[in-house]
Amino acid sequence: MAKDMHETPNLDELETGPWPSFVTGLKRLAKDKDYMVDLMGQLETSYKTRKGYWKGGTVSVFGYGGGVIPRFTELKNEEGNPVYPEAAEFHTLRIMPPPGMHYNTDILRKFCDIWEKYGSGLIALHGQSGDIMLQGCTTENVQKAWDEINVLGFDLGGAGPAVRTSMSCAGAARCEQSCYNEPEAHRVVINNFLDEIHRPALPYKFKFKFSGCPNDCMNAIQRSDMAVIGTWRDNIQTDEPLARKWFAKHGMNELVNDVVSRCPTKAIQLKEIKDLKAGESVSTVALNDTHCLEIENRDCVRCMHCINVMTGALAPGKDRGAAILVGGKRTLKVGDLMGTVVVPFMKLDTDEDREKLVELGRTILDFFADNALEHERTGEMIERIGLVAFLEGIGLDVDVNMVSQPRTNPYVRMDGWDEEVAKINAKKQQSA
Amino acid sequence: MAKDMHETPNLDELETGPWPSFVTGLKRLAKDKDYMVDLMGQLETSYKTRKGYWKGGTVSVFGYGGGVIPRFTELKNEEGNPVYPEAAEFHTLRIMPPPGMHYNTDILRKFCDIWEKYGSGLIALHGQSGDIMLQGCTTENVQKAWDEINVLGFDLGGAGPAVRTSMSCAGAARCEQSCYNEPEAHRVVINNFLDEIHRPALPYKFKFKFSGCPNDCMNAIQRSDMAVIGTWRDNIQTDEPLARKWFAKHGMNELVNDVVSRCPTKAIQLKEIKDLKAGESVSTVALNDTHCLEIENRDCVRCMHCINVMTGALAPGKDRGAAILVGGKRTLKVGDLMGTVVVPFMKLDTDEDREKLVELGRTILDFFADNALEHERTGEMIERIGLVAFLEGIGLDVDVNMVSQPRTNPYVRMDGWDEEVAKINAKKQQSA
Amino acid sequence: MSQAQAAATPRRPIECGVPDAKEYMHPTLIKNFGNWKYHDRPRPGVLHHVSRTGEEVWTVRAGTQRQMDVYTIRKLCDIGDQFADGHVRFTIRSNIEYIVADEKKVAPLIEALEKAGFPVGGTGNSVTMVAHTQGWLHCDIPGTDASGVVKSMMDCLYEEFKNEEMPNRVHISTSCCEINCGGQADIAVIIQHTKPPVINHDLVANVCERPAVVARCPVAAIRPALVNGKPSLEVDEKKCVCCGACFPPCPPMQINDPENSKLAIWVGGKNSNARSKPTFMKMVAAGLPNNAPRWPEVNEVVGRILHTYKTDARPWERMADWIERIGWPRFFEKTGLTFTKYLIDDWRGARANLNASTHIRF
Amino acid sequence: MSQAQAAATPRRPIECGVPDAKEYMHPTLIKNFGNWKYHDRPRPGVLHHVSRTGEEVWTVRAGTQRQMDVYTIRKLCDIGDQFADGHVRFTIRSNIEYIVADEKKVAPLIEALEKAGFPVGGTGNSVTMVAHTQGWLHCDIPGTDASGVVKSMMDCLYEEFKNEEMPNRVHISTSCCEINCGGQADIAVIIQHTKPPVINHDLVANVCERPAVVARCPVAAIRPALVNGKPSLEVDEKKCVCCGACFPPCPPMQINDPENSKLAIWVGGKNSNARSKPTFMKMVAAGLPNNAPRWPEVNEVVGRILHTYKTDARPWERMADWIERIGWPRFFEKTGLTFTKYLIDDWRGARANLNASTHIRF
Ligand code: SRM
Ligand code: SRM
Ligand code: SRM
Ligand code: SRM
Ligand code: SF4
Ligand code: SF4
Ligand code: SF4
Ligand code: SF4
Ligand code: SF4
Ligand code: SF4
Ligand code: SF4
Ligand code: SF4
Repeated sequence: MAKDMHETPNLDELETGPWPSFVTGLKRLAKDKDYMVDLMGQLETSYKTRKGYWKGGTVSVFGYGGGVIPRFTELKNEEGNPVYPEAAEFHTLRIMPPPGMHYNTDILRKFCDIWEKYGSGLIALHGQSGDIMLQGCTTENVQKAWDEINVLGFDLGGAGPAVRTSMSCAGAARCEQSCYNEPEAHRVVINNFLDEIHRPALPYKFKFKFSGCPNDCMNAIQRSDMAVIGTWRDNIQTDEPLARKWFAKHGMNELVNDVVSRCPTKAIQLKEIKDLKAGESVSTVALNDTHCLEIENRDCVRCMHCINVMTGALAPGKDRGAAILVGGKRTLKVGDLMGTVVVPFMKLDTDEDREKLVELGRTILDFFADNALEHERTGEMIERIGLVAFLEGIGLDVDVNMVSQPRTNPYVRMDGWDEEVAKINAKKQQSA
Repeated sequence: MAKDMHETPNLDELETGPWPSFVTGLKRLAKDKDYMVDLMGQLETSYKTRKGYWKGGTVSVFGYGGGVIPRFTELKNEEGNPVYPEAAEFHTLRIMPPPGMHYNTDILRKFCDIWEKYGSGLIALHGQSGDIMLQGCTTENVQKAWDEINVLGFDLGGAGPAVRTSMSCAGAARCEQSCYNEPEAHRVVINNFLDEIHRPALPYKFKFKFSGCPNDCMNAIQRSDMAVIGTWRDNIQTDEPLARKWFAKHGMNELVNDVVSRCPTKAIQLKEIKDLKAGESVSTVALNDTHCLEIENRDCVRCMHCINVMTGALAPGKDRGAAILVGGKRTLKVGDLMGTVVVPFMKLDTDEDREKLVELGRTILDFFADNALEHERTGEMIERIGLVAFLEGIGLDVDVNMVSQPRTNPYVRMDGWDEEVAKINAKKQQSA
Repeated sequence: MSQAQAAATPRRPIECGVPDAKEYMHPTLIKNFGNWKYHDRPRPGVLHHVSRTGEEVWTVRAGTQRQMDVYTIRKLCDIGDQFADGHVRFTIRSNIEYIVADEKKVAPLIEALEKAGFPVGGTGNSVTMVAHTQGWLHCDIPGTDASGVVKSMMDCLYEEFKNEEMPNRVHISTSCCEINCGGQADIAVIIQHTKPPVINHDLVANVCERPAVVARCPVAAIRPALVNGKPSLEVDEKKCVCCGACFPPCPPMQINDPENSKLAIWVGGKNSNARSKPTFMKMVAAGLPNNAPRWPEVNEVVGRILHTYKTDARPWERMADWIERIGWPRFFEKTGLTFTKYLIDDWRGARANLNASTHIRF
Repeated sequence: MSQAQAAATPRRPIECGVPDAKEYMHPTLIKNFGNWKYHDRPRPGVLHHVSRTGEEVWTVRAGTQRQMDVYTIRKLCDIGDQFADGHVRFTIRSNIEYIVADEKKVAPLIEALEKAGFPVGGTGNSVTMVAHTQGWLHCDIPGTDASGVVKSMMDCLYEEFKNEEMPNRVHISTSCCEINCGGQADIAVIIQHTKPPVINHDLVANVCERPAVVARCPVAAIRPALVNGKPSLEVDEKKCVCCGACFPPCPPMQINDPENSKLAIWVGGKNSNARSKPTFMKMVAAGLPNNAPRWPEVNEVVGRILHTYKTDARPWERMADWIERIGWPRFFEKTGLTFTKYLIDDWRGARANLNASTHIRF
């Protein structure tokens, strides 16, 4: 088709410079689509007036309540007609990606073809929650596009007060730090909450995120209601050839300044081989014939730093699993909240282990659904009712690893102290 | 007199053991005073029943509203008469001590004589706020005792919603760490607020405390509304003979583990003399012919640790003064509050300097009187209105040393940003 | 009930959920799944992972604009087919990663990508791609654009993306409103409104669920009111902190303003647990104009902070670690930014951000 | 209007305020005021300060019971006159200090003090005298005694007072109610009530300013109510945290209970700025019986914590520094104390005390 391009002096400036330009992409699409000609018209207007012109509404696909973000233009002329009529509707379909965002070119091309056919041809890889965002579609075409995507084996993501699309890191597929099977945990958990994703009925959004180790490449601690972050219980593993190789390359100063002195708990020390300390909680590895590293694993807080610097020479232990943190969110209304530990460690090796993870998620989600106020996130809820009330609600035992320090105020009713102590000691003896 | 002693099996147990026994003292007093015989009767009852039996009331001296803590017994028999009638009244006079709590034996003996004559003969040296507590006096004798004490040159302390008695550390009188004249600052400040001490009319109590350095031997940061804590602006001073002496005695391991590695900001480093760094913000001192200490004073936060360990070898700078912190209190109602910095540094060398300190105290006290709710401490008030509102109220400029970090939330109205920046830069240029 | 649903013979969705990643993973990744031993970086933009079996993969990472037209995606696919076994993955920061099992394929792949205009880099201690949000292009509440902001920033940071010259990895985010979908980062650029919402009282009654809107305000500045006869909402402008939280649920409470919706800059957010615990970012500059299409003032400040960090921080110090060491007074001194009263916290828990000690820097 | 004021010919007070310390200071202190150069400790209980002029003073510190009868004070004065130039000072912890300018006077002074039953010590890295409050002897709201608690503790800690064998100085406080006049300390023993106040409704109306009392409650658990016809106050026992804040302004709200007013133990308070910033103490044990006259259960726990600290901490680590290094899981493990749900903060700002990281100890 052949609608003339609008003048876009502002956008044009964003074609200069070395970084790939989305404007060049928009123009290319506009060549064949009046839809995009007008989209650029509205966007250029926003750049001029510094105002946004989209409003929401309700558009969904048959059988689902969420997953589509409807956009209708508010940029109207005196008569109340859209100034850019072709682009009056610009909805987005949120499609859940494969864990770790792996693709082959074949599937990507299929997405392109479908979106060229029914949509604007503009795709975001990916949204900040991880969705493949098929951006720009008329109300009429939403269902059609969806029908073809769905049969590719992909499903709509979350929007509104629902469980949201999730993300997992590269992890076991391509990372030596991985402490559990992230893609599988991600898939199993999310696919057990599809009803909560597709039919928004929660007090507010709920996000799962999966990082394979404490480096937390998915920002899970800060950006998810339930963060599954890999860690390990036993001693750091060592590899002497790689340690010697690293030391030969980097030398003593880097070892001391970049590794030893940056350990947050001084758990890692430089020792002469002759005064090495033994013990079942100690990891050691030789750097050359005189010096070695000694790690007191009981002081190690699994921060990852030394392992990051000396990748391979040092590695997470063998007894791997994940810590669960609850309550992370961004800033709206209360200010940012980080997730905090509710399960210091759980195994995630087997299907049974992952089943337990799903059950935990279910319990937490049910508690959230029953106890959160409207538009209240898990972190806000926990802040309101207190962590202990939350733990009791979901049936988890308290653990000192859940706190950075015990209370500094006396404002607690504690006439149950003796019974609590008795209970805990009884449990200890059983497990002992 | 000759009232028989009551049975005191519980108290008797507190005469055993090596630490000086207050019970033995009470018994000695009871030898001559039925008053104390009955006091012991009531105290023994408390030990049996685990209940206290004093209630307050109103007793004061002519011309003052506070300074006396009245105590009337609540331990009555069926007829409603005191079970221990002689000790039915047991008031305390709070007397302000000399700064640093220095005495000669002559003045102490005078206190003893007066209190033997009019009171119980029981004296606490000192109360937690610093008062000489003359404990145990009838309503009738309060004025008499006071008349004789007052002429010794001592005055009543604070009680109730008033400025309270203050404390200052040994300081300049006997401590090499002293950064200002504590006893003089203490005396001048307190003696400028006598009306507020003697005639309680504030929303709640207000405490000043004076510590000569950041070791804060007076716990000023946590136990006073306005803490005056000594510090310095220039470089740490060094003394080579004492440094060499210390090193010769303690050796390299102690130097590294106890001094260098305990510096909170790594401002102090062990260096070989040959690669010493020069510079106007650097302090250095030789430990032997090869090694020395190097301190980057711009990184030093004046924590005192290295100076404490190597007293004399290292010392506070020459440009000394004090930091002012506001808002410390104990736990009631809101939980403990520490004072926080409102003046990072002020000189306190001259009478004019101390006059400025008094003025600052006056301004803060007036603001407190006008803005605090009933029974609200300064710290609670600041928490309620925000530090900035407080600073503006008392006319102090903001300084980045007042925060541990800038805000982590966007919840502030900031349309005055540009003007603020302009103002601050203008000021900078003037002072430059 | 939308047309979409009314349309034609409705098809029940197949609730298939998330596909199995192994359907799309590079075969060498599947073979060595969970068995990687270590990695290094032969050059910026390239990761070299070695498996316990001795097998190796090279990952070539390249930057994209995230908001991609199908032609760009197909171009990336062509490169993948020609040079990289037909497999790709994307990172959380919209970088594309090609994984190859043969070292010989790395150089030609890089050449092809650069020729096609996709910078290779973003690994290790580089400045990687900015976390990208929606803005004017698609969101219903934006104060600015996202794609344009990111493009103009990455143009400035192009060399830093392609090289690894920073003390540690640098993660930047932008956000086109105060909600900040971009999240915590070493440096964040976020809209900061400076005036209360302008209310179109004619619309409130029909468009807004008034109690819900009242409940959204963090400072309880909104109260129901009758305005010229109509039920509407009133804002106590003394209380209002201009956060914009009332705008999404009530569009007639227009918070965006071409002049008064400014940009603020935050530093020191850290999500990783490496060394120190995760930290929130802190606001360090504000009042920057929303100067489309290239936001030069914002880029100047970001550049200045990055430059100071680059020259002053020690190896492996993230932005937060560096500032923790030198202290906030030095940070403002070295960056030449101005500490104002607005940066002193007065929100709940504010006391934790005040200096409750005599640890002072002169 | 009290009798005291009515009495005889009233004398206007001389508002003299605080006397000049120099009237009472030892002359050598006055001579070298502000001119001290360094100090050392020749032995526990003795400080040796050297002035820039080369002059020296020796300070001998001895413990007292604080609550002293005039005979005890006179005995201390006699010793001062005979052996110490007639000057003394007291420390913030009720220890007495004799200052002498002549080293030869130190030994006889110590001998005289010890003979008279005053232990010499409390300096440096010893356990010094407990910060002492009032309790049953004089206060109007105490849950326990102070003098007896302190006496029984110091009997147990006698050797630790006389020697300097701790990693760093140890400051202990006790408090006979939750208000804690004793303040922050390395170890604090504080009353912790476990049942809501028992209200004598007949008295409330006459004795209590009801609005003021309602305002005192930190959890808003008190509301005005009519109880059998009389205006009184009611406590929501679900909400009540048994803090006792309502008791001082309203004695008919009896909070003290022989059985249910327990003792809790806190650790890690630090006021000094040395090394780390000042820290608040944290609750680590509770439910200990108010077992007058010697509180053995309390002393057992305090002893255990001190013993663990003594054997495990490194030189110069205060209690707080030590725990910071070994971490809370190890602290509870090594002391054998039990971490219960009651120790998890749920007060305002509680989130700051939760573990917002994966820094975990196994
Ligand atoms: C599209 C996306 C930004 C992007 O361009 O990538 C986005 C866009 C919006 N976010 Fe977001 N958020 C997006 C990821 C996030 C994230 C990041 C994450 O998920 O890891 C966060 C921070 C984490 C969190 O959940 O707190 C985030 C925190 C918010 C919030 C604040 C939530 C809070 O409790 O603080 C809102 C406001 C709300 O939910 O009411 C919000 C609301 C919105 C809305 C729906 C605005 C609104 O309320 O109408 C935006 C729709 C824009 C549009 O037209 O598509 N968005 N939002 C991201 C979702 C794409 C995807 O599905 O992959
Ligand atoms: C006597 C003394 C304890 C002692 O034996 O040494 C004491 C005793 C009382 N204090 Fe205290 N406080 C004493 C120093 C302190 C301190 C320590 C200090 O001043 O450095 C504090 C902590 C610092 C602070 O001010 O927060 C302290 C914090 C309190 C509080 C809680 C204040 C708060 O805001 O948290 C109260 C309750 C109140 O004020 O309502 C209180 C109230 C009381 C009352 C008046 C109880 C009452 O409300 O009726 C006690 C009178 C006891 C009596 O019969 O003499 N006392 N009180 C101390 C005063 C002696 C003196 O004048 O030298
Ligand atoms: C590909 C990616 C995960 C994914 O599945 O998408 C990833 C992959 C790796 N990360 Fe990451 N990180 C990725 C986002 C993150 C994020 C999240 C973010 O970027 O918003 C974080 C948390 C950032 C924060 O703290 O706010 C993150 C914090 C780390 C760290 C900790 C850095 C630190 O010292 O604080 C490491 C460890 C290291 O640097 O050696 C790490 C290490 C790695 C390693 C080296 C792990 C490995 O052995 O493979 C991977 C190569 C990274 C590289 O660039 O050299 N990754 N990494 C993400 C690439 C983003 C990008 O395109 O630039
Ligand atoms: C006499 C006294 C001040 C006074 O005028 O009363 C005092 C005097 C000295 N203190 Fe102190 N401090 C005194 C109470 C305190 C307090 C407050 C308290 O005890 O409640 C503190 C704060 C405690 C806290 O942090 O909670 C205190 C924290 C220090 C410190 C810091 C210790 C640390 O590492 O945290 C030092 C530095 C040191 O130990 O070298 C110090 C050092 C000193 C020195 C060495 C200063 C000097 O060169 O003269 C004095 C001799 C101390 C000694 O015992 O060896 N003084 N000192 C107080 C003696 C109390 C007692 O009888 O035991
Ligand atoms: S989170 Fe850990 S396991 Fe996952 S990619 Fe990052 S470093 Fe690897
Ligand atoms: S992983 Fe453990 S040993 Fe290594 S730096 Fe972190 S805390 Fe120290
Ligand atoms: S506070 Fe400082 S100056 Fe005062 S006595 Fe203690 S150490 Fe000396
Ligand atoms: S006084 Fe300064 S240099 Fe010395 S330890 Fe403290 S911060 Fe470091
Ligand atoms: S940051 Fe704000 S404007 Fe930008 S996408 Fe998120 S919600 Fe929309
Ligand atoms: S902008 Fe924020 S503070 Fe102002 S009224 Fe709206 S929600 Fe309340
Ligand atoms: S702690 Fe409580 S009981 Fe003890 S003196 Fe202070 S106020 Fe009285
Ligand atoms: S004891 Fe404390 S919480 Fe309970 S009613 Fe009284 S003031 Fe309120």
